[in-house]
Amino acid sequence: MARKPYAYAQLEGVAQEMRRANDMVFFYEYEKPVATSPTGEVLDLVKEFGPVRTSGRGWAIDETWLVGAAVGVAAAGSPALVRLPAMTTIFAIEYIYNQAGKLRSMTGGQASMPFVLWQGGGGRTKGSAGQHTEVGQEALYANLPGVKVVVPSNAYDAKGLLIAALRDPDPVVYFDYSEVKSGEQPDVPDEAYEVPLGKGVVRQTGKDLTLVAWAPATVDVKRALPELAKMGISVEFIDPRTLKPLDLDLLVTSVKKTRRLLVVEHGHYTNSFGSHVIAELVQVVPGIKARKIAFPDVPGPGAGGMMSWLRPDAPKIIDAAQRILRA
Amino acid sequence: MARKPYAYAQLEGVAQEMRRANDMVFFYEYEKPVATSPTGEVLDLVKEFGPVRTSGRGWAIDETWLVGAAVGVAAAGSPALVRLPAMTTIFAIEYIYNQAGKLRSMTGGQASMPFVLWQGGGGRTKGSAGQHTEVGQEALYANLPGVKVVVPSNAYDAKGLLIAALRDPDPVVYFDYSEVKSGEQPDVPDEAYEVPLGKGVVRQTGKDLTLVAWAPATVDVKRALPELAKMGISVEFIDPRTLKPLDLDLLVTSVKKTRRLLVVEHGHYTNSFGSHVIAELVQVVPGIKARKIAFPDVPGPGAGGMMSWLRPDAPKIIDAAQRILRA
Amino acid sequence: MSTQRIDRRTLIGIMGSAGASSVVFSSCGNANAGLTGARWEKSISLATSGPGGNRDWQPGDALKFLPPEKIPTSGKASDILAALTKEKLSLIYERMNASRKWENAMKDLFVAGKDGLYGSFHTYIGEEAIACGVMAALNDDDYIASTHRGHGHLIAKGGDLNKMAAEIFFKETGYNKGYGGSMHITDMAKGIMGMNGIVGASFYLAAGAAIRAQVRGTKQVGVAFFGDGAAASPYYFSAIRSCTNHKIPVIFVNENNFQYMGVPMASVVPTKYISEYTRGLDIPHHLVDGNDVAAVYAATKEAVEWARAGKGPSMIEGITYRWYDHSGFAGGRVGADGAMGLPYRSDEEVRQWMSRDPISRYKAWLLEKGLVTAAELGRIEAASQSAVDASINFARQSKDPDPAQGVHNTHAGGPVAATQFYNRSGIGAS
Amino acid sequence: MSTQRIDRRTLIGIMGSAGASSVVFSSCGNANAGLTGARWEKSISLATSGPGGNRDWQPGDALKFLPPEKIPTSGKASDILAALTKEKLSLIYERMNASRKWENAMKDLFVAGKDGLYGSFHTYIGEEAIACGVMAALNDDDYIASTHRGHGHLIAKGGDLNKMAAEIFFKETGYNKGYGGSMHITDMAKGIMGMNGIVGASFYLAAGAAIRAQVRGTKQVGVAFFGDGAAASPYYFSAIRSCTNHKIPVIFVNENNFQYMGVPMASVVPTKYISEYTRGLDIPHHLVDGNDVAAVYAATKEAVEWARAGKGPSMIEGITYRWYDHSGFAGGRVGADGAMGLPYRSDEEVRQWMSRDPISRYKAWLLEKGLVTAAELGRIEAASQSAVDASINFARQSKDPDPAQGVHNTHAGGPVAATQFYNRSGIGAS
Ligand SMILES: Cc1ncc(C[n+]2csc(CCOP(=O)(O)OP(=O)(O)O)c2C)c(N)n1
Ligand SMILES: Cc1ncc(C[n+]2csc(CCOP(=O)(O)OP(=O)(O)O)c2C)c(N)n1
Ligand SMILES: [Mg+2]
Ligand SMILES: [Mg+2]
Repeated sequence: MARKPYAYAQLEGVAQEMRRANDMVFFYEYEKPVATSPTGEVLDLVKEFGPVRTSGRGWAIDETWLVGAAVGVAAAGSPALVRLPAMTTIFAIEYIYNQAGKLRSMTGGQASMPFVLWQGGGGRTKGSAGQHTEVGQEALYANLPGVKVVVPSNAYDAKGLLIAALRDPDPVVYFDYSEVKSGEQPDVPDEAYEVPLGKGVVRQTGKDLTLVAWAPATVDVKRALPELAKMGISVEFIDPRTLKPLDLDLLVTSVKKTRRLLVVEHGHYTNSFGSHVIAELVQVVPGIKARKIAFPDVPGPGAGGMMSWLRPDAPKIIDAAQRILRA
Repeated sequence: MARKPYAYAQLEGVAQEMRRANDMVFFYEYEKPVATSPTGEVLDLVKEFGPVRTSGRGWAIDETWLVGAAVGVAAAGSPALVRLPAMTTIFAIEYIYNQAGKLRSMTGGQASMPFVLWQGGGGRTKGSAGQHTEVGQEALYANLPGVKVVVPSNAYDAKGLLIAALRDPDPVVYFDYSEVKSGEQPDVPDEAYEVPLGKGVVRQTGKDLTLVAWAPATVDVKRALPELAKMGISVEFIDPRTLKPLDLDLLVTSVKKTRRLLVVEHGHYTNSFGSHVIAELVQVVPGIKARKIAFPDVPGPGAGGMMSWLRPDAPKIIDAAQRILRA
Repeated sequence: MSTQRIDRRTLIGIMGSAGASSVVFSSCGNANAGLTGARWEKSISLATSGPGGNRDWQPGDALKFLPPEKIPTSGKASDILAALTKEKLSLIYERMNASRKWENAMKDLFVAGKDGLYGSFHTYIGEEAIACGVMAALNDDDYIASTHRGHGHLIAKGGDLNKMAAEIFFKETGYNKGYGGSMHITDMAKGIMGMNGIVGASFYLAAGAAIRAQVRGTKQVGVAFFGDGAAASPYYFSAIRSCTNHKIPVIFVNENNFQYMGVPMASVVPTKYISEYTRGLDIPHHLVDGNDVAAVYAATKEAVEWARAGKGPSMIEGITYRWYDHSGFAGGRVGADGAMGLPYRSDEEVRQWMSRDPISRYKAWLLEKGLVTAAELGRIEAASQSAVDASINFARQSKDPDPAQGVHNTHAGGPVAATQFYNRSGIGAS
Repeated sequence: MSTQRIDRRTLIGIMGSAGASSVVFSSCGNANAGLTGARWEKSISLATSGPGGNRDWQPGDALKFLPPEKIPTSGKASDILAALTKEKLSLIYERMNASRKWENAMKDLFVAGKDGLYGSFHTYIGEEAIACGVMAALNDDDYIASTHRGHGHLIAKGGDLNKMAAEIFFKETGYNKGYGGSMHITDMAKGIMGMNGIVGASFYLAAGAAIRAQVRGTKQVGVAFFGDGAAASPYYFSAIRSCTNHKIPVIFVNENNFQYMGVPMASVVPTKYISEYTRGLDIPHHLVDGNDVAAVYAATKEAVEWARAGKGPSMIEGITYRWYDHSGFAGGRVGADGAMGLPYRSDEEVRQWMSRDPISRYKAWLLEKGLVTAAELGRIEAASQSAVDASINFARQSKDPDPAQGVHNTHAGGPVAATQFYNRSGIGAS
């Protein structure tokens, strides 16, 4: 158990699974799987597993191929992981929709699909604009039948969910947002472990308000929580970690207690996954007050001033929490 | 004003716009734009507008090209319509996401995007299975910034929304589900007219329950309504027609009256657009009872028995309405 | 090198008179080899008048691409096929027959309309030489990824007729337990990665399976079948380029039947042949008479050896023709062959192509070469018919799947929630 | 025809000594023309040792593809360029200089760090001959679709340095009002459809604009720029195949700089050159020295004539090199040229390529041919520098956009809801 860099924790998990399943492949475009631990150990997956099981120097800029070939490997029976860079392209979604998610059903259960898409996510950061700032594609993938979606927000979950996803016989889309990688991180065990798919976690208990956020929005929520505590607002903060299947029981228990729900997210407002969280909860626990604040339905602009104004950040979360209590 | 076949009504609208805008293009894969009115008039768009503005005999099976080229036409300044067959492929979504929806914003307003994707939709019908039975992709497109989504459910709206979409300078995805084309249809004016984007319609007024459905689910709702009336349940049935931008005012007015909301849809349950409808309404009108019944998170199976059991059809709607009133 | 510009008919005439192999074009090796066939004794430079690029294509034009009436009984391809054992040659004949008779039987059932069959059905009839020629060159554990028009691929690889028929009837005993129907029949245990409803899906599935073989060092190959229409899929060039770069053992088998749905290949393909798309890639290309099982077999055998030797992919284009409409049976009749009266092609064209029936041609070749006797072939035909009849009985007598299975088999771990109902566990419990 | 197998250096040597055009390869016409250059007097069959397919590529190997130190002053390309007016030749020089100096100035600002600049910045420095050669052959109303590395394309097509600089500063006076930044600069009024953050986006944008020109009968052409890496985009083959089939007037200009990010082109491209991907399509292919503005101009001129004549697309591949890192300025210094110490290439390689600077080569050519005097060139250089300096002042003095503009300019009709706030109109009013 040690403090280790986020990237190292992730690759450690991948390496452990590749050792366990010696037919597992790991494809990527150009982000070579190399990381160094604080004690100087170098994890070099190309060196350890060779260019056939990895992508060696990198593969061509063709996300449809990378994903499609990995889906083919998985359909033939071996675990396949593919990492796409954080360019928020969705070239791959057609194949995941129409093949990865459906093959088991269409074949009457014959096809297994131990496939994981490790999707780098954009971030609501200044300077990149448009295509490079996208967050919230989990809303798209979660709607696809047969597809599971996980959204780790710290190094411990990042390793454990990656391992759980790799061991799962169904296709899993694993979102990897860079904003969650800095800041304080929990300890990460050296050995392989699973953070079970479909299990959320209560990050802070409270009784006035259930606050739900995942992936990059957790960064803003964490900034808001101390302020809210000072204001005497008792917040229960839940990170679902897996969006599909969603840990409804955990969420229901919380809102039954607090009767108030605030979802914060960086995805685009209309039909973002937060809408589904609200819809699920109000169906089970009618009468609660529920609200969502999210990035508007605009591509992220380049200028820093516009971007910070658009971000549902700590001050806006604090304001929303106060208002929902008053409402 | 005349009864005219659904397909004729649509092509009439397209032809009228192509006459108005003599630089408008209409691309398709193989469904040639030809239709006959009941009085025997033949509308043949290839003949009238020539193979350069249409696709002539048809274009190759390459949905990325069809959509991409049309987006290019629109970015350069001319209206462009592209019709994709009902195979529920989403090859095109990457370009719509990252180009059509974003170019105006990324260029600071320089790029216009008079682009319309006429997307044939699958249907929850027996015998096709998997990829050919998909419904509900509107959930995916609605989440994309800059993109509008319309879902006509009768011939009048089909023509009027198509014209409105073609006149709109923003990208619009127009869903064309075959299940809504049979059965009784309203009269369709001969002249060009718009059904304004963003305006829903109350199909039946009532006071006990607001029932929201669009596109194929309206077929089942229409079957259920007479039964519900017989049971003395007064249903207000709203067809939003446009999902993005959503006609929130119309919906709010209704649920403020009925305090009960039932959304019925053929899309896959998790994060279907119905979730967003519920989430929007409970935020504005807290305390209502809200429920959604939808096709489960499974690809449509081939066998007729399984398919009808999965379909949120009239008996299931009636049962749901009764229960929500009792709840 | 001087360039020959001849149309395909003349070309085949020349070949026939020269006793040539039916493999009309094959290029391999470095880019400078150009279009000459470096690998086949009798290969001929690519005819300039292939079907593509003729924007003025008219119904009937497919007549220009008719193969000769007989499979050549001499030449390299013929010799290679003739080198197989009698058992193997008989098996090829058996599967060609089973494929034809099974689809014919299904056609009759659909057209007669008494069994209440539903769903789409894309017949492979007329194209059997490609599936059977390819499969004869594969091992049982090699992978294939099929298309929407894939019954013939399945049967050629040893698919179970009973389970196939039951799947057409959407019965629980079907290959896909009634979930799939015609367009998705799959037999993972036999390396059949399934038919597929998305045009172009086969490329990556076959490539992935082939990569897995590289990882496991098994020497298996992957075969991706695809139509002339599917060559336009953005996945196609991507897959073949990547397989070339990484020497992935995949064979791309194009079934060029001149049309996708009612659209002539000529109007959507700018090159004369599909195989020209990838001519710049340094891999073997084989352009063959797709109604000649010897030509297909010989080309595939070479491609398989190439792949197993670690040299990467090959591309095979077979020119063929489908006797029926794109899907379903418009223009077809019970007990009669071929669909007539279709608007986008001439009946004469259909009839002429039917006279180049790959099965009759193979039969004539076997008899002429004296490899199998007429009596033995007759026994094979009868046995195939019985197996087909039995498969229909099996299908009829099987049970429909339980409707509630609808929420099963999407995930490995159990059913998903039955969200079509108001009442279901986990929701609305309050 | 006999095949010459020579590496590119030898080839260029031969060409130089033969006084050849810098256009080293051009093929056009029917498929059988193979790789011989049917259209250029001095064309030479494709060298077999292009950069692609060398899986054992090592840093430094790009030295093997160095062009000669001087642009040939004789030969077809040289003659074609020399036929331009002095004004036009001066304008090319002016824009090459403006492009270089403007990016150099931005580099210095980023590296110095005093202006608080942020965001990505992909320099075009070293590749200017391609943008300026292409643009010299276009009319003002032709369309171009650019890449992430497109400042040079904009400046070559007459982009406004002030608005460009202001956009780098994310000011409201910028081309994109601060929404876009470096990677999205666009000038629709000048036919510049914009830089783009998605690799491969240019193909369809240029094609769509060209289709629009066909519809309107304007004879405009569309140019799609793309890198060696972008040739792997599934959009690439799709676009060029479709343009070929429908004779759409697009010119596909590949800027082959041997690498995408840190990945050598050699390891991801199975062919020797990018232009081989589409060799099977019956369109003109021009493989040129991308640091030779004459070669690029001559090839583009031919391609433009071809397109305007209704014959469809052409493909141009220019071999070039970027002096800086993929994005940003690792290894770069204020006031010094080139990025040194990058892990994936050798400094020697960078230095040698810098010695083939396209601007100095063009200057030498102009002087040697006596087309423009040294004094005139000096005035142009000084004027370019002033314009660049002025653009930075303009940017510094401009205002930031109002943050609340964030919800504007996504739709034509007005802002979208500010959903990041709890309180907003239309929601939660109760
Ligand atoms: C991506 C995609 N686009 C369109 C379709 C509709 N479709 C089904 S089969 C077919 C024609 C395929 O033609 P070809 O590849 O030549 O095969 P053939 O039917 O001739 O055997 C089309 C367009 C589809 N299934 N998938
Ligand atoms: C579809 C897509 N995949 C990946 C990226 C990340 N990316 C940005 S630029 C680039 C390299 C492009 O290389 P090349 O086309 O050779 O152009 P160069 O940078 O060499 O000019 C990559 C991979 C992207 N922007 N878009
Ligand atoms: Mg075909
Ligand atoms: Mg490059």
